[in-house]
Amino acid sequence: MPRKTMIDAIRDAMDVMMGRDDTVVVFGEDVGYFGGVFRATQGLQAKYGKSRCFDTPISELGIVGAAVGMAAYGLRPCVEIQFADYIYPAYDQIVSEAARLRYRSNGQFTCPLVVRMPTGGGIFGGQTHSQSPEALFTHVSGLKTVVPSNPSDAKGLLIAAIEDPDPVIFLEPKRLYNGPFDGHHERPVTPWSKHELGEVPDGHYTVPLGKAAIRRQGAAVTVLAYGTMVYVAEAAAAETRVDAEIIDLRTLLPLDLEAIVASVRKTGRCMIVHEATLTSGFGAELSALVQEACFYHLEAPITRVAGWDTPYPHAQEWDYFPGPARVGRALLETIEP
Amino acid sequence: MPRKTMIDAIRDAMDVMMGRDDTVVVFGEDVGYFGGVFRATQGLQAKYGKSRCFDTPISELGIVGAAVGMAAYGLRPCVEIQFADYIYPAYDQIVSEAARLRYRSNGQFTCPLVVRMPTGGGIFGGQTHSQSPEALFTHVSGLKTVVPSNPSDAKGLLIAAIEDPDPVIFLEPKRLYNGPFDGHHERPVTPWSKHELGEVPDGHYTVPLGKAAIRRQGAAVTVLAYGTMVYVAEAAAAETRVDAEIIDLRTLLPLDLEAIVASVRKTGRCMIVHEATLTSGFGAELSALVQEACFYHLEAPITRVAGWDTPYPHAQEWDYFPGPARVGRALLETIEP
Amino acid sequence: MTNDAPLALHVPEPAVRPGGLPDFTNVRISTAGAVARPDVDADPESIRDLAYSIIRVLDRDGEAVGPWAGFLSDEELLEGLRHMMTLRAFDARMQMAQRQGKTSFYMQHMGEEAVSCAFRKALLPGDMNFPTYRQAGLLIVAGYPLVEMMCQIYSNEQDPLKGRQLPVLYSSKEHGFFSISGNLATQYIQAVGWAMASAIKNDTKIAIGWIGDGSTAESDFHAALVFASTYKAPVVLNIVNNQWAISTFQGIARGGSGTFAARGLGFGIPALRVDGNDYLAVYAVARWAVERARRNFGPTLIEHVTYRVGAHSSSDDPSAYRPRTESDTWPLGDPVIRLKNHLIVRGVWSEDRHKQAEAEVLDTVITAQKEAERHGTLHSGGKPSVRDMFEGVFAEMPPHLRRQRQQAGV
Amino acid sequence: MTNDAPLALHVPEPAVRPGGLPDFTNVRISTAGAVARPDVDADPESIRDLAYSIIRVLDRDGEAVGPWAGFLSDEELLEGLRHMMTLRAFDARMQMAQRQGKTSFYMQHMGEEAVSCAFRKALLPGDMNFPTYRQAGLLIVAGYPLVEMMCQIYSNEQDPLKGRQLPVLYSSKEHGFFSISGNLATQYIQAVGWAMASAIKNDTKIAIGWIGDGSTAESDFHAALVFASTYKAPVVLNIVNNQWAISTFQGIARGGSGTFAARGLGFGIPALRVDGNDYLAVYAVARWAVERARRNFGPTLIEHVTYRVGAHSSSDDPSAYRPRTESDTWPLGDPVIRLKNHLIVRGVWSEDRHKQAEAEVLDTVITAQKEAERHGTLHSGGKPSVRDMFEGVFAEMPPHLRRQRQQAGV
Ligand SMILES: Cc1ncc(C[n+]2csc(CCOP(=O)(O)OP(=O)(O)O)c2C)c(N)n1
Ligand SMILES: Cc1ncc(C[n+]2csc(CCOP(=O)(O)OP(=O)(O)O)c2C)c(N)n1
Ligand SMILES: [Mg+2]
Ligand SMILES: [Mg+2]
Repeated sequence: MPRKTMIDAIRDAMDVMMGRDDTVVVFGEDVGYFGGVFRATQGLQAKYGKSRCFDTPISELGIVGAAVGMAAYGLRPCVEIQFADYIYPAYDQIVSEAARLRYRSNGQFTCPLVVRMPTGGGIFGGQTHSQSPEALFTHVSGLKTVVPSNPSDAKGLLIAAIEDPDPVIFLEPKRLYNGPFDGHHERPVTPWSKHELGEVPDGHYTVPLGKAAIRRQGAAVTVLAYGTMVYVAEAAAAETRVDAEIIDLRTLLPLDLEAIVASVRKTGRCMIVHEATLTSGFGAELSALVQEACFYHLEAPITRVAGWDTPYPHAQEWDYFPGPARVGRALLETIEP
Repeated sequence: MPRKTMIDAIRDAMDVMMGRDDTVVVFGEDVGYFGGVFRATQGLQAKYGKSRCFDTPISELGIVGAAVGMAAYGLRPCVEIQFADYIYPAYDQIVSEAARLRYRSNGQFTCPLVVRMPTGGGIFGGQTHSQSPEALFTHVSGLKTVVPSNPSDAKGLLIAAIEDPDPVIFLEPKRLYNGPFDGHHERPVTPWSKHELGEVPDGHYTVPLGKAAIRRQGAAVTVLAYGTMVYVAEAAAAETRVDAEIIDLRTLLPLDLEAIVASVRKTGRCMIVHEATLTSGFGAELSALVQEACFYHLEAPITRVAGWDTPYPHAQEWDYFPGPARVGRALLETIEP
Repeated sequence: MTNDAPLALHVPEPAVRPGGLPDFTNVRISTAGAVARPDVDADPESIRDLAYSIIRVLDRDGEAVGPWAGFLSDEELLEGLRHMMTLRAFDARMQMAQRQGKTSFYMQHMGEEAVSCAFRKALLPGDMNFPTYRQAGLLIVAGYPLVEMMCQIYSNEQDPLKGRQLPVLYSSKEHGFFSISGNLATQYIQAVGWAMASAIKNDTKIAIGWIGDGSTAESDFHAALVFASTYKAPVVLNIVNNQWAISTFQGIARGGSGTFAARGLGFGIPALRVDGNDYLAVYAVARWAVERARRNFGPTLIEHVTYRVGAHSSSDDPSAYRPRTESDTWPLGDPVIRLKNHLIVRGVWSEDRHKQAEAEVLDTVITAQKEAERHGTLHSGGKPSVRDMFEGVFAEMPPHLRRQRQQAGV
Repeated sequence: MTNDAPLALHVPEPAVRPGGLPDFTNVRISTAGAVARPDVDADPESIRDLAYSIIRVLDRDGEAVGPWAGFLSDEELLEGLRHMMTLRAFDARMQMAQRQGKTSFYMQHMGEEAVSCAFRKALLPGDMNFPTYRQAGLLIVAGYPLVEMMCQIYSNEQDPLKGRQLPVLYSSKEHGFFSISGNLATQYIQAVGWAMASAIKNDTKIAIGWIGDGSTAESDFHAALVFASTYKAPVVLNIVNNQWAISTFQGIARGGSGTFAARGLGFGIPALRVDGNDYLAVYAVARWAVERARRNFGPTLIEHVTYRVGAHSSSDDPSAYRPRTESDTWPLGDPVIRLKNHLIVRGVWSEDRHKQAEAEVLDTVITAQKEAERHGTLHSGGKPSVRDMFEGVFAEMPPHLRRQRQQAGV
């Protein structure tokens, strides 16, 4: 099977869908002629024309607001926000409009919209090119939130998101675009061409929203992770030799609670990792849910490892990022509190 | 001591601070001549002049953005957002600007700003006059978030917020403006004039940010609540005769974790109530924290009672609102799971 | 440049406040018939004066004059009159129903009936309005049943929106009426997006955006103008300047510019001001802008100059912030009376027939109200189900919502 | 009106793309000296043509001509030339340092040096700029030490911002330079708020907002214009139109309006366009607008017409989206060369002295660079502490952050 980078897989998903369904349109800042600052839309304008793939003014509100109108008309817009850090100007259109349109109109108008955005740090992008705002979407009723961790999933999840009848927030861990970065920033990252999850089937396929994947079977502790943290957890497990069961959530909402609960009931322990700041991060919801569902199976406190409650700093990037050493320490503590 | 409604207490706080400190300015939609749709700023323009209290264009972004600039200049703006449901257009200015200004300028510029907004449902306000968005602020590093539950606290907390050197989100449960509403919507609410927490000292005093209050001592279970839910919890405890210890958090961030942990270690059980939607609500963070700090003291799962994960409906308001019956049932379950 | 005189903040104020005498002498009003009617593909720069004048058709004597006159037959005008009368009667009854506790909230149109009623006549089936809460005329003219409107207001068992929305936040796709948002202005950019979609699909439908004077300050207004200007979207962008935004007079949102229409000039969007209380003028201007959009010449911005005679909503009492008699002195008069007089002048209507029509219209509205109330009102009778509260958040209910619905026992 | 011809989406395109021949013939440029200089309290309506012309002082022969000439002495101009040369040399060295891996990121000013350097000269101590990332000239002219700028870029142990900010997002309150945000446009409305505060306090200081052509599409731009217009805030609002927003040409943000300055007209804000590559013109226009603000006549919008000669940032390669030689054909020339030629024409400068000055300037920059690098570069040498990461989130560190700092072991 062909191996692709995550960017190529994401582009492939849009390409497949634009080819199959002429209601799919793609736009955003620098997305048209140039093909996006991460090149995710490269070639789409040339292939599908300027009406289907185009540059927009720098207005995230405008991008999402116009997309809501287009979705109400009957199109399936898949828009790009250049960095997740720049989604806030569009937050009202997402929360008050996209998320509630089906509900408030009793299904007369719907909003099949995908908002793609690169998320996470690790590229020395400082406070405004590093954020992981997923918890700001999972709190909003009416939104689905997806975070792929590899090219194969990214394509299948993005196709599922574009086909989904409701708005989907699609967060792309930019540090994974080129390879399964495990937090060892001092080492070069393995390219996707050397990783089996870099194998991306041609053509149309979906990875269903709401289904997690077990990345590593284990008996000692369940690790809940998504995006970049899946590989950091894998590295931490390998380095600490803890027999962790690592679950890649893939979709945060709807959540695959069944898979999580089954695993935690088996291992009796749970650790949650994410890159976003700790307080009110999505890890809090995971912790609460696991505790509610597995209280009598838990042998130790559920632990959370996350970004610190500070803005993402530039110089101290690797002190902020919850890397394998920090995750490994927490893993050991979860085993022996 | 004089008894005041919560609106009067809030107005009093602004009045006291405008009188003491001429850098305090107050503005927002309909806030100037008219005195605000809830009348919280009535009389302030007449007393302090149009430069200190004025109407603004309908632009929440503009209100907060201008306030950030004023705060950087050296003023202490205390602005009103007409309903918390309308804060999203200003979300970028709050998250990317107000919250990070001190940090990113290494203290050269600061943002002593208070953003007041009525929150919560119970007035048949439908989807856009009922929301409780506190978790969207507690996730943001650099913000403090306050939710008063009575006139006496409201005044003291608001003065503390205005004097605070950093941005404070001040959420006012609008259903409490007139009295300690306990969720029994079929009964008239007791006015604050008949409640001891309606006693509001004259002049300047503060209730420190970050300190919770124990509203009811109890041994059977700790209930964590804030805003309107404090009274709903009280009613539920009375009606179920569960000996609950009810903690009114007052400030969500910084959180009085010490008080919470002390109580849960004592009772061995914990229930969390809020009106906001459940998933990724602030209850998730509370549950995670309690579980982390009190794991070995917990005798039963921590429970959460919250608004459902739907938009706040109009007609089904009282089915949505976590009223005393629902809270009471959860209380009993927390005692005997 | 080293001027050390202290600066001072300028805060705009309306001409009068309660206690003062209403005064609209500062409102510059063009003579009926005086404003030219350009070609629909005119260069925006060449017609920039239209953003500063007021297009008017009906003169003081009730005659229709000038280049914007003559687009509607007597039959159409009589129908228009009935639409406005229906809206007014509907408002009166629903306002009263709210006072009687049959619903939680109401917003009326008093004085602004011509704007939505006349505009709607210029549209074709399939065109989509993105309205605010003060354009129910769009529904009435489109033939949406009064009973359904009322059921929405009552949040009863027949409420097409299942009790989920605040009263008057209607939605009817079939009638070209987009779901109203309680958040101001958000729908303005959506209208532009919808229009872009129509252009992308090489369709022939156009979109119509609606916004209040106060709400033009919101960000979505800017996004709408930027996108409409860049992509020449087939959209008509209406600003209903009814002089007030709750307690805030229009000068706070307008600031230093003479008019709201002027906002369009900075975007190269043709901008017209029209007498919003003149049914004929609103229709003529709507027709012009709709044709522009339909022929792919791009967007038009229209400022409808009118006056909010009633309170902002059932929660508001305007006597706290403006003179009680201000509405009486509003120089553009009342849209219903003006159209009535015109029809009388034309000899196709009379005071008697008007009275009779009033009675008929009231009767229709009351009949509808009775019918609606058979299905319940907010606090009594038939209700939407609690199950409905959990439906429709997503197309398919995800597991966590199913669990919650079970917990709720429904 | 029942035109059934299908609609089509209009997507603006630049005149040329890579492979094509650069072509600026569509750029209308006024003759130097041709645009009148109105009084600073002129009625905005009466000077609306200033939003469509270009104010220029230096003519082809290097002479300063017309009503906007004559505001700077030869000494001031010589100093101005040195400022621009310093900025250019600084850029070249830092761009190279980035390529050498001494920092993560850099953004240069090539071609736009006159805008910030000349503007800054019109300000007084205490005035506050709210800059974007392409106005480092404001700091250089204000005398902010090059070493400190470099320490910020290197995120080293002497970085005044403790390593927290991306390179070039400087902050220096003392030098009237507000903390740059990585989020576009947000600071524009803040500038208006700061100016309002100055007016509220009856101060004499003014604020200056800065924004790029592309960023005018953001919501904050609208909020700024609304608030500035309503409260007549003492603020100068600059738009730096350097023709590009990363890969997106200015026509996407500008849409159907002829110029960006035109945006101001809809708000009754005087709007001027100036040759941004003409040091004398920028200064003269800045002085006019600053005086207007200082004398409490309210805001001014200025569009600086210039060209981004370099890449958007160190992460960008413009050859992918515009002809490589486009910058050579930019009709407004190079700001440094134009000022140099003017000074030579005036007989106070020569090619030789210019060469010598170049060497001196480079020397100064290199000396500063050596000094800065003694304190470390991003990946080697002295660093800000990890403790610094936890400081300054709040004035006082709350318990949860203290716990986290302990967990981090610092
Ligand atoms: C985003 C947002 N901010 C504030 C409000 C509260 N609000 C409701 S109506 C209104 C006034 C609107 O005035 P205008 O746009 O002139 O419309 P009008 O009511 O006059 O028709 C305000 C401030 C809101 N609904 N949404
Ligand atoms: C809110 C936001 N959206 C997007 C970006 C990404 N971005 C950074 S610079 C830039 C282009 C800005 O162009 P312009 O305003 O013309 O300024 P210039 O770079 O030309 O000086 C973009 C899109 C951002 N930083 N912030
Ligand atoms: Mg209005
Ligand atoms: Mg630019």
